[in-house]
This record gives sequence, structure tokens and C-alpha cells, in this order.
Amino acid sequence: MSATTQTPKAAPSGSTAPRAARLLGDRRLPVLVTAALFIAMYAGGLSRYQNYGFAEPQVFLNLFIDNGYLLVAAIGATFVILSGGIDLSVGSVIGFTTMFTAWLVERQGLPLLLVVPLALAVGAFGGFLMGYVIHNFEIQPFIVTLAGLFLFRGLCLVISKESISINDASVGTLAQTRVSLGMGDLSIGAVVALVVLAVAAYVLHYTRFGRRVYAIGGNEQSALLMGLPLGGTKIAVYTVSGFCSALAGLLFMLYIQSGDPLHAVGMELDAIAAVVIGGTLLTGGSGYVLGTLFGVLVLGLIKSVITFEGTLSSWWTKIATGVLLCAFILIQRTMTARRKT
Amino acid sequence: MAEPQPVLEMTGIVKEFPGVRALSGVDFRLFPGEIHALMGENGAGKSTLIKVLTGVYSLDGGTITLDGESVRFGSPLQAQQAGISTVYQEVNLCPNLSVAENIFIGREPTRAGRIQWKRMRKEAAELVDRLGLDIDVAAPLSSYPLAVQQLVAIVRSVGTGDRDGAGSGTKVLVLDEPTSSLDRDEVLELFRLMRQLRDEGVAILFVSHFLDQIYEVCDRMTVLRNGTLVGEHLVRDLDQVGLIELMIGKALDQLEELHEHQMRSDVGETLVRAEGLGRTGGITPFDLQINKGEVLGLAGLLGSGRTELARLLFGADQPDSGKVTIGGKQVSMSAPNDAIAAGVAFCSENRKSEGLVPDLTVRENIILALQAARGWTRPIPASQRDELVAKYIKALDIRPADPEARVGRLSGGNQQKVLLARWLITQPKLLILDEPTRGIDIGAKTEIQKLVVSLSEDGMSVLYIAAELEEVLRLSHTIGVLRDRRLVARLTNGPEITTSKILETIASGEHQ
Amino acid sequence: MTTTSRWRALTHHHLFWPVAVLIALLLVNVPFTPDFFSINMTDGHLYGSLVSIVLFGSPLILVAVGMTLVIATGGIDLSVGAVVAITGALTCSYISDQTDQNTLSAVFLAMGVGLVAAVVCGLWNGFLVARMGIQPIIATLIIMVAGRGVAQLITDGQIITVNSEPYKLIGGGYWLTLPFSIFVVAAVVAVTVALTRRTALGLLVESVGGNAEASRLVGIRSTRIKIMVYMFCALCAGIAGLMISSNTSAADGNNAGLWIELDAILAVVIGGTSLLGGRFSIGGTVVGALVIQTLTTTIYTIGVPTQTNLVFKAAVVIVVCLLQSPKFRAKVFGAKGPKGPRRDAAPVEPAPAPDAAPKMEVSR
Amino acid sequence: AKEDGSSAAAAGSGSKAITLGFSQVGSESGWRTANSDSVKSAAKEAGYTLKFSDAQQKQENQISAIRNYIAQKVDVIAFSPVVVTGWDAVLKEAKAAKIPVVLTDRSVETSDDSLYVTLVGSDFTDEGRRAAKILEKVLEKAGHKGAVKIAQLEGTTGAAPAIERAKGFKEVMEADHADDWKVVVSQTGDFTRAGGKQVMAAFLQSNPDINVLFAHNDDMAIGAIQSIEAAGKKPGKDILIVSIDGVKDGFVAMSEGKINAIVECNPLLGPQLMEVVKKVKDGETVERWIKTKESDFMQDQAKDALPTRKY
Ligand SMILES: Nc1ncnc2c1ncn2[C@@H]1O[C@H](COP(=O)(O)OP(=O)(O)OP(=O)(O)O)[C@@H](O)[C@H]1O
Ligand SMILES: Nc1ncnc2c1ncn2[C@@H]1O[C@H](COP(=O)(O)OP(=O)(O)OP(=O)(O)O)[C@@H](O)[C@H]1O
Ligand SMILES: [Mg+2]
Ligand SMILES: [Mg+2]
Repeated sequence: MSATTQTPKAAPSGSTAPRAARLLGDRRLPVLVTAALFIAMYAGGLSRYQNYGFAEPQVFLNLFIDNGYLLVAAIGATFVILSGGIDLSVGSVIGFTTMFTAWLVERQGLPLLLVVPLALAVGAFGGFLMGYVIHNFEIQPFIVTLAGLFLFRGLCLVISKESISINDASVGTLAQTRVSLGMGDLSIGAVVALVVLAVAAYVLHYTRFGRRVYAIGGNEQSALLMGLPLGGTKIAVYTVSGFCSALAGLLFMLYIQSGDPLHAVGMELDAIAAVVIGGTLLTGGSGYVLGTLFGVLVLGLIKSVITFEGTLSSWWTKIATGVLLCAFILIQRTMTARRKT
Repeated sequence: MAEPQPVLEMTGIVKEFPGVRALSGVDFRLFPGEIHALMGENGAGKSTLIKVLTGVYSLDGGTITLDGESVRFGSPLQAQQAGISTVYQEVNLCPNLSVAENIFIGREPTRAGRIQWKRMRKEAAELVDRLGLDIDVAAPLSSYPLAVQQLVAIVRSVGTGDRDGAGSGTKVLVLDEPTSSLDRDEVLELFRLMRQLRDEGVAILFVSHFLDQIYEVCDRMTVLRNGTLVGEHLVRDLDQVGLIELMIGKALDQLEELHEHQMRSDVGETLVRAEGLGRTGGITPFDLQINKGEVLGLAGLLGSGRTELARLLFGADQPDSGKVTIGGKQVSMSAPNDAIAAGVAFCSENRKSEGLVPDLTVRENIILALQAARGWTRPIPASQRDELVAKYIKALDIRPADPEARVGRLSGGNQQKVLLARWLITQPKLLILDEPTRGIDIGAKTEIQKLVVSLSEDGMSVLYIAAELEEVLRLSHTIGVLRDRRLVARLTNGPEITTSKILETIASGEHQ
Repeated sequence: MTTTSRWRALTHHHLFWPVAVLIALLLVNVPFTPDFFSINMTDGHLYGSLVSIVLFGSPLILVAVGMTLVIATGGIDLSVGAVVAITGALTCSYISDQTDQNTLSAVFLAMGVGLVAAVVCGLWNGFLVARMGIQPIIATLIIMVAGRGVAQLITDGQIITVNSEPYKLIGGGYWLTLPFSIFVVAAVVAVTVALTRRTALGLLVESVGGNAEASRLVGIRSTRIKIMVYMFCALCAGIAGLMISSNTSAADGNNAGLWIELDAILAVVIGGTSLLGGRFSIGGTVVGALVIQTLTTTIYTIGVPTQTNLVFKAAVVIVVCLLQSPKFRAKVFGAKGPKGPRRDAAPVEPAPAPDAAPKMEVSR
Repeated sequence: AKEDGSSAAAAGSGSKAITLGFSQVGSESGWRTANSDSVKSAAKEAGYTLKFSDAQQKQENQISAIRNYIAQKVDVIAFSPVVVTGWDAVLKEAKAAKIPVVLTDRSVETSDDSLYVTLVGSDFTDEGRRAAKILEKVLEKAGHKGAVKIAQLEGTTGAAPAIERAKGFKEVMEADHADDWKVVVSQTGDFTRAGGKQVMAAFLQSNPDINVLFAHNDDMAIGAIQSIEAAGKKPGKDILIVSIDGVKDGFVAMSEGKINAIVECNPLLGPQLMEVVKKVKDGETVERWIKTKESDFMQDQAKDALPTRKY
């Protein structure tokens, strides 16, 4: 009882700081490792396919052009995954958006200016609904978004079983516009994707909403007890994901200038894989949207490498994709693994 | 104290859980500028009352009036906005965020919607400083031990109630067992802060099983028993014995019994010997010896490495150096299994994340360790299992005494007892108890201490860690003193050893 | 008094809602197929809608049962579809190489080869998840992608047709007038239940899924358990693969078991097992799988136009999930329910979710 | 292309090995695999350098493959489009790079016809029409009287072959048999045997009076046959079956009398493609649409045709 108030404090800050810094560094490590491995892989591609034009800067920029929509979708998925949820409806919403816009523009003759916000609103509303059900009825996100996957894919087919080609002039010009960067150029889609990336990074790091997403992913119940608006945040996260998917759908529509009911089948898995490869934990609360960028680039690069290889038969393509993915994940894992528990 | 309007008034509160009536018609009032203790045994309904108040649970009956207005909160957020700031019993923070963020999340300083990280860290550091804590607020919360986390939770609730425009500042501060893992120093620091807030007119609701603390800081108390109101008293009108009798409904005098016992010093041969055991970034290599039937208490300040030492002995963390022999045989400490096989049991201080499996029943949680040791192919026969479980539920007085109840729904203290039962059932040679009395009521606490004594008399060795020095002193044959994650002294208990002697050793850090 | 309390007990049973949905779905068929419930003898075996639901649903039940255990440990296995394809491909290509495809020994050997391959896949998944600490979705995604390639490699991208009577029995044959697959499913379910409830495996699996770190500290060898569970799941998928290929007497490396993982996960969840891990119910999973198979059959029989298949499926999934959500029931039926007030207690309480548990799993 | 460029300089542009970039849809069926094999072996025989890539049923993969071929400066690009729409942008890029494009297997919808040189392949709609025509013969041969109740097993919902085969069939049916033919049930069997079997089992329950089955491919027909047999009926007699493709197993079933007629859809267009590629490379003009050699088979031709089936 007779405690002397001057008893020395344990663990002076000097000794805790490095340990703390190391732990904090740990969270960024996966991103750094993914980035490093991406560069290594790219260098590997350079040396192997240098005679096939791999070295051209445009091949690198093509990674952005060809995966811009995936990046946007994966950014949406990052929000959801950071909050500890999952969204399986991404691919279907993308497919639906292409179909929906194509149908409105071509069959109904609505101007693109009207169709774009409408499509975005529909996507966001779909996400909102899923979030609402997940939160209010406490149904597992996996299942609700799986139902969303079925629903949106089904709606695609309800609109039309056949694909619809978009001949609208403004779509054509938008699709073909290139932004020159000197060493090569980027499409509108790629630029939009990069802008979305920047906005997402800002939102996650610098707004209260962003931090709430992390908090909920860290421990949902604690977040609730800490007085965070759990429901609002969760619903918002799925709305963001729905919005991003719809935007990705628009970019995809620009990319291929058509709507097709079977577009983007299974793209949710690509998006989730990109997020996870980028170092985000599926259980939520840890990860960076920048990692997602590298995740997308890695997936894109795997695809490019396989095309450049050029001699793989159909099944070897799948096996090679799997093996590359596996090698990547294993290396990433061993490099980020903490020395000892 | 005074007789002004109560700031908070709860009347006829009823809360039912499937099969349990946790609160039946409880009345409770709280006046501005007082520290009010909510007392009761484990499972009496204290936490439930708090959760009903702050909207975590819905109300099944009764009314709540705040500032003369009838209220009913749908979520902790609403309660917070109305000026009720709460620290719940278990640490409820986000381990993945930094300390600063945990303190500020939901009301971060912003400019034009942009979080000002620098300012936030600075303010957080100041707040943490006010509680006399010296930690890096930018580090993730998970890198700190439970006690620090508990302090951070307190800082969050007291320090920032007045921000966020929405509310008119904190009117009511609720602290549900905030001191369960804290050291004397931190407790004093906390009390200073509480008094300061009280003087500013904040009403504080305080829950603790440490009666001394209640008498030290509280003005008034409300006693609950089995979900019913027993009475409301001014602290100065009721002495400790009277209080305990109110809480448990009968008289109590076991404490003396313990004192008689502890002079015994005939301990057997060496059971555990650790040589040069250590872990970089954790604890400096140490030598330690525990004899058969010996109770070895660990003393040290918060973060001095008691838990780390215990974890190394159990193989919960992997040592970088040194070796451990148990009963003469060297044991590889690569995983807890090895230690368990050698007869070591470890009851973690962090029952929520390292102890219980909340979805499983009391029965399943109790037999888990024994079953794991037997392997999955040899299930414990049902009759034997039920008998064992029933025996320990009775012995430790776990309430509700229903082996099929989900552990996650038990009150904090009862959860702790389940954890104890789990390890006792394995009949270990060395039982490591890391703060086994955390959150346990006064009656059960003496029970557990008596249990430790009788176990050691039966030849079991015990490594005992407790936040309260007196507790360590009362039970141990030998006391290991830690400082800055280094084992600095080993004192043989005797009449000359007192708490101040131990504190001195800690302060000087000298070797024996 | 007693009847209402018995009713309450019934509606609170964890299988009540899945079974109710199953029955409702079966009844929906009656207006479209009047003799839906009739079963008659054809060619010495039973024939009828109910029989074909069980027959065609068998592979899904098997896969879902294996998946249940994986999910109970807090994991997920996306590779089951690919494992189905690999097993079928290996077995069929082995059988088709035989001069006499009807020899029992060759068929058994072929099935053995297929199942061993499946178990190896499971071992690999388990290794990645439990040993390397890779997140289950990603770890199993590898075989999901590459495995199908392997299956096609084995079949050379062609559909391999076999003409083996003994092999045909497993997935398409009849025994004692019933589809043989019923017996296989019954056996696998019985073994699973025995394995998990008669031994302590179930408890340990639930513990690992409920709180991984706590399980480690009580000395459960969770690595071993997880690897076992993934292997078991792959084995179930392998048997399902045999069944699917035997059912059509052909192995189709590309399409066999395509997207079966999603249906299996759906079945597990409809059966009441949480994707967060912990408590699981094999019985629930079986009912869940039957619900999905009945739904598929219903879509075929009631004449839903093809393009609305998915919308219909989505609608049913949503309804099933909503019905199962206590919170939804409280909101919609709560007011009229027999004893309203007692109800809302549970939902408002934030589920003491095993929040720490899954995190430990992946970060370790 | 740099290496090739140097060797070309030495050998002269005329005799230089042609580099062909071929982007396949995927490997979703035996038909497709036979198609890929045919292209590969024909390229080898012709001595071309073949860059082959598999798009795994994804248009975006195919587009990026084509982009890569453009970057690699192949001589000719050929591909089987995953879907019919959405090719304008990438084909324009190819045109700008002066790389001629040949379509195989199915056509695309473009705003500008000059974006591709020619299409080597069949016409799904026409296959549907042919199926309807041959069904007439089958009915006649079987001496069928009374209403024709048709069950249709569709391909993957949304896939071009499924849509167009159904369309072609319907066209003829509505024109010539509006009163006596009726499609009573139609569902997707996803082009697979398992799908065909399951769907047919359900059909037989809900509509036991079906007497004709039109399957969009042989595999579904083969699956359906098993269900018909399980229901105690005789495929080819109680239920007349017409299907499309002409894979080997289909012919086996037909020779056993279980399928009544097959409309061939020939995947072996490799040699034809190589010829076209050569012509295109040499700047010769070719027809816009080079149809593959295909025929229709009735049951009695099955036995003779069977040994000639390669896939
Ligand atoms: N979510 C729940 N579901 C069911 N029963 C519950 C739940 N929460 C609490 N209970 C029960 O309500 C009773 C009161 O519990 P409470 O947590 O309020 O006790 P307490 O007074 O805080 O005890 P302690 O001092 O041990 O923390 C206990 O019997 C407990 O088992
Ligand atoms: N007050 C503190 N300031 C900074 N770091 C601390 C503090 N307390 C604990 N730590 C950290 O905790 C680690 C040791 O914690 P450990 O849990 O072993 O201590 P303990 O003596 O068991 O304390 P507790 O009372 O929390 O159980 C050290 O590595 C140190 O980094
Ligand atoms: Mg409590
Ligand atoms: Mg400690």
C-alpha cells in the first residue's frame, strides 16, 4: 500500500520505440515486398522477352490500360476487405453495368451523359442494399454478396441474352482518347483508375470514414462499443464497393465498347486476389490501397508474361498462372514472415 | 453527498437473457460530482446494467432518465453523444490501430475533413502523459500489454469526451473494472484523474472488486446481488465487512486463515530449472528454479516482463536462448504442447483473446486442455467428463452452474473461473497463473487463493503473478522480482519481507 | 401451454428453418409437376423426382460436408471444383487405358489413384494454410486455377468416355433399387459425424475455428488439425469427382464441378455454420445442399426461362437467408410471434464473435 | 520481332516464315480442343511460327493478347472471338499497325468492315436452321404422326452459339411448322454432359410427353440419353434426338441408334486457316467468308462416318 510515487517507470520509451516501429513497419512490409517482387518479375520479363518488344514503355503502360477496370474494382474490394467483409458481386456488377449502359445507349437511345451517372447510381444502390441487408439482418457478407452475384448476372441476361455493341460516337471517342506521357500513352480508363486510386488512398488515410473502416476491420465489436457508427460505415463500405464496381463496369465498357451478359465472369476473384496479394488481410483491418495497385499489376504482368511466352496450350496457361501465383505468394510470405513468433 | 437532481436515474431496470434474468427491477441513481461504486459478486449484473444504460443491450423494462429527460439509447454511439463515456469491462479497442487513433477515433482533429495526424499524435501523447504513461502513441495498440491497453481505454474515455461538438461534454463517466490489470502507481494516477473530473462536476460510475480502492475513492455505492438491488449507501456509512455481507448475503472471515498458513517453507526437490532462458526483444536471459510444492510469486511493475517470463516457461513464445528442464528432463520449448506434456499449465491474463473459445460451452471450454493433451482420437468418456466438469463448476462456484451455457455469455469473473478450471483439471505439476484473480470478486478471490495454497500443499508448484503485491506476498514462498524485463532478485518470503521491501528492490534493481 | 412451448423448441432448433425452406421448395413443384412426390419402379429401380434430387445432389452434399469442416476451422476451400475435375480425369483416363474396363481391380485401382491425387491436393492446401500461414482463399485459389489446367492436361482437353459397368455404379447406378450414390453419401456423412462427434475432433476443430490463439495455448496441434481437415475436404471432393464422372461415364476436365465451391459454401451457410469458424453442423449442411439441389431442379421443372434462372436463384437465396436471420424474423414476425419480448434480447446483443480468432490465423 | 527481322533480311521477305498470332477462346470443350490442335498442327505443317494464347473465355484477355501480338509485330493475327461485340478499338490498332486480321469460327460486329480481312468458320444460325431441316427428315423417317413436342437443351446462357442455334432453329420452325411443332421446354445444359443429363431428368418429370429433343451440342445430347434411359424410355425411338457438332462420342451414340441426326460443326479448320493466312500475307484478295466444309449426318450414315471422326 505504501507505494512510493517515484518508483521508476518500467520500459523507458527508448527501448519500446524500436520495437513499436518494427511492428508498425510490419504492416507496410507486405506492400513493399509486393512492389519489389513486381519489379523483379518485370525485370525477369525484360531479360526473357527483350527481343519481343517487352522493353517498350508502352508494354508497361499497357498494364494500366488493360487492367484499369480491375484496379478500380479491386479498390472497391479493398474497402470491403479492410472492413472485414467480402464482396463477391464485383464481377456481376461490372457485367451488369456494361449491359445496362449498352442497352440504354443503344436500345433506348439515351445520351451517355445521362447514362453514366445512372449506371453509377444503380451500382452504388446495389451495394447499398447488400450492405443494408448485411448490417440490419446480420447475414454473412459472403452469402449476401453471393446472392448479389447471382442477381446482377441474372439481370444482365434479363436485359438481353445477346451482346450489344456500342456504336455511340462519344463512347468511341472516349475509348480512343489517349493521354500522352511522353514515353507512351494511357487510356482514359487508366487515368480514371489512377485518380480513383489517389482518392481512395486519401479517403482511407485522411478521413474519419477511412479510419472507421480500419477500426471495424480490426474488431467490429470493439468499434461498436467505442461508439463508432457501425451500421453506417458498413453500409457505406458496400456502397463504395458497388460504386467502384459500376465505375469499373463503365471503364470495362469503354475498354471493349460493348455490353455482354457474360462479361467479367469471375472477376471478383481477380479483384480479391489482387487485394490480398497487395498485402491486405482478408480478416480486415490491415492493408493499404497502394498494395492493391501492385496486386493488380502483378496479376496483369502474369497475364502478359504468359502471352509473351506465346507457346502455352490452354491448360498450360492455367497451370502456369497457378504456378506463378503460387511462387509469388510463397516468396511474398517468406519475405514478410516475422523471424519468430 | 448533496441532494440536487441526479444526472442519471434508472428505475425498475429489467434485462432478460434466454434462461437468465440478469437484472430484475434495479434502481440506480447517479449525482453530478460524485464517484459512485457499483458493487456485487461476479455475475451480479453490474456489467449488464452498464450495457443496458449505454444501449449495447436493449431494455426489457424500466426507465432511464438523463438530465431529467427520459432516454433510451439504441447504440453506444448515441449514449456517447448524450454525454455518457464508457470503459467496458474487457478492453474494447482496435488492436490494429495506433494508440493515438484508438484514443481519438470517431473524433479525430480534422481540418476541412482532413485528419491532422500530427496534431492527433501530439494531443494523444499529452493525454497519455496525464496518466503518467510513457509510450509511443504511434505504435499499434497490439504491441502493448493488456495493462497498457486498459489505460489507453481509460484515456480514450476521460480525455476526449469534450470534443466533437455534438455532445455537451462528458456528464457521466462509466468505468467497468478499469483497474483489474493495473499497478498501484497507475491506479493512483487514475484516482487522481477521477477526483479531478469529479470536482469538475462529472458523475463517475466505478466498478471494482478491490474493496480498498472503493473505500479510497468512492463517495457512494449501490450494491447488487443476483440481479436485484440490495441497497444504496454512502461509503462512509458502511464498513468493508458490512459491504461484503451485503454483497454475498452472509458473513466472511477466511482472510485470516490464509495468513496463518503462509509461513510454511518446507518445499520439495527441484521441479523446474531454467537456465539462460531469454528472448531478444522480450526478456533478458534468466535462471530460475521452482521446487516441488513451491509457490513462486513474481513482482514487478507494469510491463516489467512478468507475463513474458511466464510465456517463455510455457513455450507460448519461442526462446532464443537457454534451456528448461522439468523433473530432470530437458524439454524443448518450441510449442505449448511440449510444456503441457511435461506437466506445465498456463492460465493467461488475457482471457478474451488467449483464453476462452466464446462460442463453445462451459463444459467444452473446461475439458479443452485435457482433451488436447489426450489427442483427438481418445475422447474423454462422457460420464467421466460430466463428473469432472460438475465437480469444478461446484468447486469454483461458476454461475450459472450450467455446463451447456455458452462461455461468451458468462460474466467476466465467471469466465476467469472457467479458465482456471480448465487447467486444474489437467492436474499439472507446475501451474502458471497470470493474474488469475483479475475481475474476480472478493469472495471468489479468497477461494482461489485458498485453492493455490492447498494445491501447493499437495505438491503442485505454482508460478503466481498478480497486480496486487499483497496478494503475491501472501501466497508465495519465494518472490522473483522483475525490472525492465530482467529478473533482478529472488527473495525468500519471511516476516522481514514486506511490500515496501519489494518496492525498494524494484526501485534499486540490485541483485541479491 | 405445452404445445406452444414444444412449438417454440421446434422453431428454435437450428435445423428448423433450413428444413422448412426445403419443404416449401418441394411443395412449389407440385402445381407444375403433379406427380412430383410419386416414386415408381422403372427397370428394377426406383424412379421419381425425389430420387433424382438425391442422385444429382449427392456430389454437392459430399463437397459441402468436407467444406463444413474447413469452414469450421475458419478457413475456406475454393479448390474443390478443381479437385473434382482432377479426380474424375485421372480415374477415367486410367480406366479408359484398360483393355477390359469392367475388371473390378482396375476400377478400384483407378479410383484409388484419383482419390490419392485428391488427398495430395488437400495436403498442399493444408500445408499452405496451416504451415505457411497463407490466407485460405488465396492458398486454395492456386489449385482452383491450376488444378483445372492439370485436369485438362490429363484428359488432353477432351472428354474421356469410359464404358465400365462397375465404375458406372458409384454415381449413376442403383443398388437395392436405390441410387448407389445415396449409400456413398450416407456412408461419408456417417463417417464424418462419427469422426467429429464420437472422437474429440469436432471439439478441437471448433476450438481452432473459434479462437486460434487460445487453442494453441491449450496445446491443440492446430497445424495438424487444419491439414487433416483440408485433406478430408479434398477427399470428399474427390469422391464427388468420382461420382460426377461416373454419373455421365465421362470425365470433363473443364466443366466437371465448375463453380461447385460456391454452391457448397452456400449449402454450408444455409445449414447454419458460420463462415467465421467455430460451431458447425453436418446435418445442417446436408439439408442446405438438398435445398440447393431442389432449387436447381425446381428451376428446370417449373419452366423458368433460362435468362431468369439466376434471378430466381438469387431471390430464393435471399429469402432463405432472411428467414434464417433471427433479426429479420424479429422485425417482420416479431410483433405477431407467440412471445415477442423474450426474443429481441439475443439479436441486440453483439454476438460475442470470436473476433480475435481469425486474425490470429492469418497473421501467424 | 527483331530476330526474325534480321533473318528475314537475309532470306528475303517472300520466303520468310510467317509469324501468326492466334488467340483462342479457351478450352471449354472437346470441340474447342480439337480446334486448337488443328490450328497448331496445321501451322507446324505449313512451317509458320505460331504464337498461341488461350483467353480462358475472357474478352479482356483476348484483347490484351491481340495488343501483345501487335507489340510483337506478328505478320497476321487470327482469333476466335469470345463474343461478337466490342472489337473496334483493338482491331483499329491492328489496322494502324498494318497487321491483317483473320477471324475464325465466328464473326464479330464492327462498325468498319475493313477491320478484318475474312472469316474462316461456320455460321451458328445456319446450324440451327440445318438442325430444323434435318429434324423434318428424321420425323419423316421415323414415320412420326401427330404433334411434335420438342425439348430444347440450350448451351450456356448468353453464349453466341447457344443464342444463334436457337434462333436458326426457331426461324425454320416458325416459318414451316408453326402449327405442328412446339418447343414445350427449353433450359440450359451449359454445353455439358452432366448438365444435359440433369436437365433432361427434370424435363421427363415435368413433361413426360416430350417426343423430340434438340440439343445444342452432342455432349448434352449424350447426357440426356442417359436420363432418357433411366426413365425407361428409348432414345432415338420414343424420343427422337437431333444435335449439333459431330464429336466422336456423338457418332458412337448415333451408330447405336440413340441419336437420330447430327449437324456437323467442323473444328478442323487449321489447314484452311493456314491457306488463308498465306494468301493474306501475300496480299492476295480472299473471300469475306470462307465457310468450313461441313455436312449433316443421318443415323444410317453414322457407321460409315464413325471411323473418320478424329476428335
Ligand atoms: N449476452 C449474454 N447472454 C446471456 N447471459 C448473459 C449475457 N451477458 C450476461 N449474461 C448473464 O447475466 C448475468 C450478469 O452478468 P454481468 O456480466 O452483468 O455480471 P457482472 O456483475 O458484471 O460480473 P463480473 O464481476 O464477473 O464482471 C450473468 O449471470 C451472466 O451469465
Ligand atoms: N508502461 C509501459 N511503457 C512502455 N512499454 C510497456 C509498458 N508496459 C509494458 N510495456 C511493454 O510490455 C512488454 C512486457 O510486458 P509484460 O506483459 O511481460 O509485462 P507484465 O509485467 O506482465 O505487465 P502486466 O502488468 O501488463 O501484465 C515490454 O516488452 C514492453 O515493451
Ligand atoms: Mg462485469
Ligand atoms: Mg502481465
